[in-house]
Amino acid sequence: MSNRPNLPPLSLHVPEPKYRPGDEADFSDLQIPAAGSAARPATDVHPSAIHDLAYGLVRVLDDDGQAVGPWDPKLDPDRLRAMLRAMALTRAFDERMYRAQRQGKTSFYMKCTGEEAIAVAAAFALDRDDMCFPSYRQQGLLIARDWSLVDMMNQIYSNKGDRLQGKQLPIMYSTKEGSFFSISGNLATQLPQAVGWAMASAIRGDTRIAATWCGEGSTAEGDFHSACTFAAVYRAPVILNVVNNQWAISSFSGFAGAEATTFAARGVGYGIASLRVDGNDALAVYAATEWAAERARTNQGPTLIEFFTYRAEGHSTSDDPSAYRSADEASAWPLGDPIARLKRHLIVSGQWDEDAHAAMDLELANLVKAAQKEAEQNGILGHGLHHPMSTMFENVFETMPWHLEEQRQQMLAEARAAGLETR
Amino acid sequence: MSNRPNLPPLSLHVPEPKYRPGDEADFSDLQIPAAGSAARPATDVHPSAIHDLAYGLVRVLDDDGQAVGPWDPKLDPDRLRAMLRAMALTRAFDERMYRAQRQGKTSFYMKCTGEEAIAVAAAFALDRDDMCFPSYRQQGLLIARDWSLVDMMNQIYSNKGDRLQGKQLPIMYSTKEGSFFSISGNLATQLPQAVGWAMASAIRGDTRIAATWCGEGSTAEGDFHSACTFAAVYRAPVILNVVNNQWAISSFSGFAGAEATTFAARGVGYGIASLRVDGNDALAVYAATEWAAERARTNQGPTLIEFFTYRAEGHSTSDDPSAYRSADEASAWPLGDPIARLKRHLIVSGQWDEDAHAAMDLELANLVKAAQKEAEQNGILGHGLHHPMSTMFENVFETMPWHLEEQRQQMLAEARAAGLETR
Amino acid sequence: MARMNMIQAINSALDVLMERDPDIVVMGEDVGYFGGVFRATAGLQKKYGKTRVFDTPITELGIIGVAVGMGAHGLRPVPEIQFADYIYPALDQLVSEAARLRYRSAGEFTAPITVRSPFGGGIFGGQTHSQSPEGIFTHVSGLKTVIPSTPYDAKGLLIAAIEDNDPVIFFEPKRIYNGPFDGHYDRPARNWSAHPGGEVPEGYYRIDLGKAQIVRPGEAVTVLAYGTMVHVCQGVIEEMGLDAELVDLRTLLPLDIDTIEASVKKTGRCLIVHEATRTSGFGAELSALVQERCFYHLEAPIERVTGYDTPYPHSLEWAYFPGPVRLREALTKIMKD
Amino acid sequence: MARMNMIQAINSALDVLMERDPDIVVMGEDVGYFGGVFRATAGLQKKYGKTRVFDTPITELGIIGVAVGMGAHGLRPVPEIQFADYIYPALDQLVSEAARLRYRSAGEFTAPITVRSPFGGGIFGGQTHSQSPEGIFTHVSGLKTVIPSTPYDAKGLLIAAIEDNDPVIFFEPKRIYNGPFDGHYDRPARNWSAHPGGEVPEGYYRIDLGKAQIVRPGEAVTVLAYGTMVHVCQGVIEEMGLDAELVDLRTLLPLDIDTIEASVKKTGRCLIVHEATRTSGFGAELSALVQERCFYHLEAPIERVTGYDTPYPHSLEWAYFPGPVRLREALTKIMKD
Ligand SMILES: Cc1ncc(C[n+]2csc(CCOP(=O)(O)OP(=O)(O)O)c2C)c(N)n1
Ligand SMILES: Cc1ncc(C[n+]2csc(CCOP(=O)(O)OP(=O)(O)O)c2C)c(N)n1
Ligand SMILES: [Mg+2]
Ligand SMILES: [Mg+2]
Repeated sequence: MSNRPNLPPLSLHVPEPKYRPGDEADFSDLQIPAAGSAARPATDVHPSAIHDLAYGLVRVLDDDGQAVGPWDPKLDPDRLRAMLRAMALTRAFDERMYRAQRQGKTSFYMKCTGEEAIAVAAAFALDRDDMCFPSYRQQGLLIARDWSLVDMMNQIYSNKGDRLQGKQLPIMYSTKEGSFFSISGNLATQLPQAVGWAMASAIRGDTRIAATWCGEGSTAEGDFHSACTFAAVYRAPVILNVVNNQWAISSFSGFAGAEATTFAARGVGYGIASLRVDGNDALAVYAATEWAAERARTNQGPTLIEFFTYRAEGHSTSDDPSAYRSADEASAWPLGDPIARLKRHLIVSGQWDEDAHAAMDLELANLVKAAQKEAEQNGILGHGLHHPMSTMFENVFETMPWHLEEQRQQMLAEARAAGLETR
Repeated sequence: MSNRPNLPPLSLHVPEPKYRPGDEADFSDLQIPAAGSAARPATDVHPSAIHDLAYGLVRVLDDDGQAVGPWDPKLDPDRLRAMLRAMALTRAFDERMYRAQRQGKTSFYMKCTGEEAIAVAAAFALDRDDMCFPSYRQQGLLIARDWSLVDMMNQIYSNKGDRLQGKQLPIMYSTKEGSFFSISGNLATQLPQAVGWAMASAIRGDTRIAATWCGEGSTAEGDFHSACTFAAVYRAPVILNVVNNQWAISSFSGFAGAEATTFAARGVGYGIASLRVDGNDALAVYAATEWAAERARTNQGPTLIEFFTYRAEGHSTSDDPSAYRSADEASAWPLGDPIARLKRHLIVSGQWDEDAHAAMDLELANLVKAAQKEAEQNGILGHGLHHPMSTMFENVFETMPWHLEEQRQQMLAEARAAGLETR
Repeated sequence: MARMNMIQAINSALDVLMERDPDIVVMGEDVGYFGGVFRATAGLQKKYGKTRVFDTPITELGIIGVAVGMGAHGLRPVPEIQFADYIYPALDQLVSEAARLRYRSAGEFTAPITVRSPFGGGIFGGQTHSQSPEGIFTHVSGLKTVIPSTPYDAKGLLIAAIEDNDPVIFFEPKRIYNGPFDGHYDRPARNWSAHPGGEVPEGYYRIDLGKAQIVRPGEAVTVLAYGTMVHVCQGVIEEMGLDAELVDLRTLLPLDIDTIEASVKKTGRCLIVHEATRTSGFGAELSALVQERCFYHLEAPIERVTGYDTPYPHSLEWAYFPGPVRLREALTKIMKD
Repeated sequence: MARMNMIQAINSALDVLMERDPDIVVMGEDVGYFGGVFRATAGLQKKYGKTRVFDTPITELGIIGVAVGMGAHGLRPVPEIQFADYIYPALDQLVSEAARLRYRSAGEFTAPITVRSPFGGGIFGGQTHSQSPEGIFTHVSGLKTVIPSTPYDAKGLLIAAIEDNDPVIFFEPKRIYNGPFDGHYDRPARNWSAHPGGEVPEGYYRIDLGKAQIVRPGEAVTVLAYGTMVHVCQGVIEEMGLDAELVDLRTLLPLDIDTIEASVKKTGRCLIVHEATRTSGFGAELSALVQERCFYHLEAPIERVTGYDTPYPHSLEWAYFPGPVRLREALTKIMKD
């Protein structure tokens, strides 16, 4: 220690969120640029020319539900209604599966409430065979791609219909056919993988691009940095999405660096084209993704997109957000709800009405309920309807080496000794 | 693979340096801002107000050897001569130790030729007890702090005078007394450590700050990213120095991302105050370090500085740069030699002359030679004058557990069996 | 004497030491305001302030790297890695830095840090919330590895670990945070209130690192275990009515070889138990050591009961877990051999 | 048949396979234009182009992470980690991702990558250019670990490793890149030209993973070794005139247990040798396995000869290295017991 009388002692800054339990949340001082105010550069723009987009906010839907400004993707009403439906279905699915977990039918669940636009609109803007490397909060990608709800539920229940043989934690989906990479429990590992996949696409002269997602908290991992570095160096055809939903379990975004700058600014640091986008505005999400995809497809390189949004519910079923944040933050969040906003847009443009919406919600609830019923016929977690026990030893390697075969025999003998069914 | 006829195949960009062996190097298209042209903001400036400094180049010494512009630190001639001397001594030390390695007196050596200003001028701008977390190319810090050359050489020779007991590779110095952290063979690991040290200084209300250095190639490691993240989040009193000497062994800076932006820009991505500085200009190095140190000491937080320089010689004694880069790059490098430039400045300002310089060079050569002689009395590598063999088991832990004690006995028995001296 | 579960005991250890030593800091993902996803650091930020107990960015390598630097300044950091499964990103900072700093500086710089991390399975955490990576750390020269099996031990060992001037990996068996677990997952869960290990002094005490504990003495066979598996072993030994000597290692490195050697030389038989995957797990080292030192006393092959060499499967968790049946089979075999 | 040193054999393996399979890519720090700091990839970029052989940013985690993604697309990446000592930053991508991808996707996604990395000491590389971390990888379910001891094996095994659809860690004993090394560091270095293992076919051949090689048959004692230590063992056995059976494991995982078991059952004695630190090294697993399977055939304790449990010291490298004297002492003891 060296305390010089002429120097003041140093002191440590430790970030603190504005509101804690009991506080009244007030976001009125949040700087929110008007919808339509951000410029839309050509997709072959040099990243150095658009630094401002990393500090602004690309928005299309204004407070009146109108689509305004250069980023309006001008989608036809059928596409808009399909997007709305996929978002509503995602929410209905979440509600139901959350409840299933609470009923003890599985061990774990994670909702994406309030963030549906981020995955769903991106899936609409990407091609069906563009490869997604998601985190655990982009179930909307699968739903937007019309993936089977029963298949997803089978995974959640780890039942005998689960293509992943009950090997993975619920919601860690994986489907090659759906161009949806196996979700990892380890944060941010998918980022360099997505870049590698995109590089491979370029090496092999393919036309498919890659997209990846992580939370703002996860950007602190080394994987994020190596992904950005590789993406910038080889100009990989990849879209790097940062979902800034303000919270990482109990830690607010300040612990990932949000007090100092935006997450889109991270991309600027690598010379990557970077956008900051209203994540609760499905049209902005679509437009930004479309723009980034065109860059990637035309060998202009990677784009980093920060989606500014809010995690409206708990981190997962293991979490209780009332212990660390103000209860009314979610409702006070000034960017609104993505489903409500797209619904409003469709209504004000005369393409939708309250009755149609209510009917849709009912239909989707029934759809999910029917899927659940079907999935539960394959079993729920911990009730015996799992894959045969010896599948535990499969897929460690392509072929089973002797030591796993020995262990498999041991396990079977043990199960017999315990009087268990081993199938 | 999906080849859509309407889309061109993707292609991978792989960086390639401008010049390879046999090429004539020409840097005339390198954008070099004029000395004195960069503004010097107040040290309490908000990082967001000075993005331009991350893309320009802070320079003080102009082509005529004059110190110009707002960054001129206006040092008195004694300080300038002391700096010049430390730089020249660093070079003389390097020459001699390089030769010693070539003569088989040790296993390995690394020069910092052309980069002397970066360590030496920084040491002058920091306080003697500010903590340095260097890479392997900042021997100039120790020399500028008047550290014993014999002590350094003992380490290089792994001889019985080596305070590190021959445990470390040559040049991996360590001295707490010199406020110089143990150098690691693993790149970039010192960066988060420096941030942690600085945070500790702030937590404990100390007044000492930390500084750390890594090469531009090493910025790709995850450690760099976590260092920047922690530094930004807690506004740690630390200076993060990136020595961009254009090469990382055989890989040019493009593989670390230099084609897309500057390394100073990395700092911008975190909201860290960032400067890009002429690393061959001792006055600019001094001024930038002084500025950053003042920020740190006044709780304004971290600064990232890119020092733009050139690695004039091989990466290490294990390297032959003629195999991968143009032989005349070093001489064609437009920012000149740091010693020659400071010398010129002193001469044009009437504080120095060629004779004094020649006399100094001779004196320093003799100083180094005498130190070498003294150090070699303690032994050179592989000639028996090492620490007692049982020191191998010391300092694994604070106290030696039974298994190491057993192994120590085994080793001693073995040595006796082989007829070796075990002292 | 108070009654505590293991979380409370750990919390109490931190509290007692932080009160004594202003240089102890606690850091990690969600450990600050919230008090940790398992609540092990609850209340500490409020009591000791934000600069001594704080949340961190989500970068395990950063957490450990920063802790190493803090240690060099003179702090005594106690970083938490939220789950042991997430310790790998920090491996370089642990292996190449924390573990090597004392050596490479010949004692000038040290890394007096204690890395707390919940480990092990049995909570339906799937493959990324269930791992037992202790074997890796015991292979790293310069690291100590400690694993408690009761609240009492957890507090005493954690205090000793934090006071130790070398880096310590402190793995907390999360399955027994709330109560001892004998492996019968289908029976009602027990809590610590009825277990002697749940009696924990409020104040300061330490259990020296490197000392095993004989949980129950016996003559027929030596059983070596640690963490959750101590309780599973104890349950099976009692069910079988076996005169087994159960040794709780408590510290894996440095190991209490004297206790182990004396026990096996007495019983002539040895069973080694851990939840971690088998191949190159710490059981291998134990087996090698026992064999090297007790060869002429062995009446039967040393056996290992472990997790299988697969990732921890979600739905088949209990088929994976080395539970009572697997243990009983092994003990039966070892007594017949 | 050509004469090659181990570098040339590795280069030839890459060349032969890249010629056959356009999906093989080689990447790593300095492997491109320059051809690698040990020259193992020399000439490949020129021949196969910059998009198949390229330098990378200096981030080992990035290199492996990117390789995993490339594998998912259908490439077969062969990343190089410049020194095994620098593999730790990549550990999470290796353990949690490459090794687990097949399992967690139930076979849908795989990581057919081969990580080449020079390892081991004996070149005065100090503690960060000398390590032997193979033990860690053998503890990770889903990884294979391969270590050749001759140019012939290096080429045949590397081809098999690259063709394997699972992730393989391929450690190259850099001390024997240029010639076999019997541990007598004070004698003139030999090169591969006089060694039968230096005869290497120019074209394609493979040595299946999981098969050990009996380097010399014998009846008195079984010696298990791999990499550099095979040559050190061979030298000592010959010097001692011992009728030892020397088994070169070649693949550590999956292990050729049949060859090992048959040998020890025949000889009744077993010595295990590696350069890695002792505690929880792969030797521990070997010892445990042999003891479990050959207990009733053992006439003496299984012994381990290894590096000490310290970092690799720079100046005392040869006191650390498990050389001829240490081996001779162990073999003498084992034959007396
Ligand atoms: C490597 C790693 N470290 C820690 C965790 C534990 N963990 C799971 S989710 C989470 C928070 C992530 O926050 P963020 O990235 O913002 O994503 P969000 O949940 O908000 O979508 C943490 C710390 C983990 N899964 N992996
Ligand atoms: C983690 C790690 N990876 C790789 C290496 C091997 N290595 C040593 S120096 C070096 C190049 C570093 O280049 P740069 O950071 O630009 O520093 P410079 O040598 O130019 O000063 C490499 C790849 C290492 N020492 N540590
Ligand atoms: Mg978040
Ligand atoms: Mg460099």
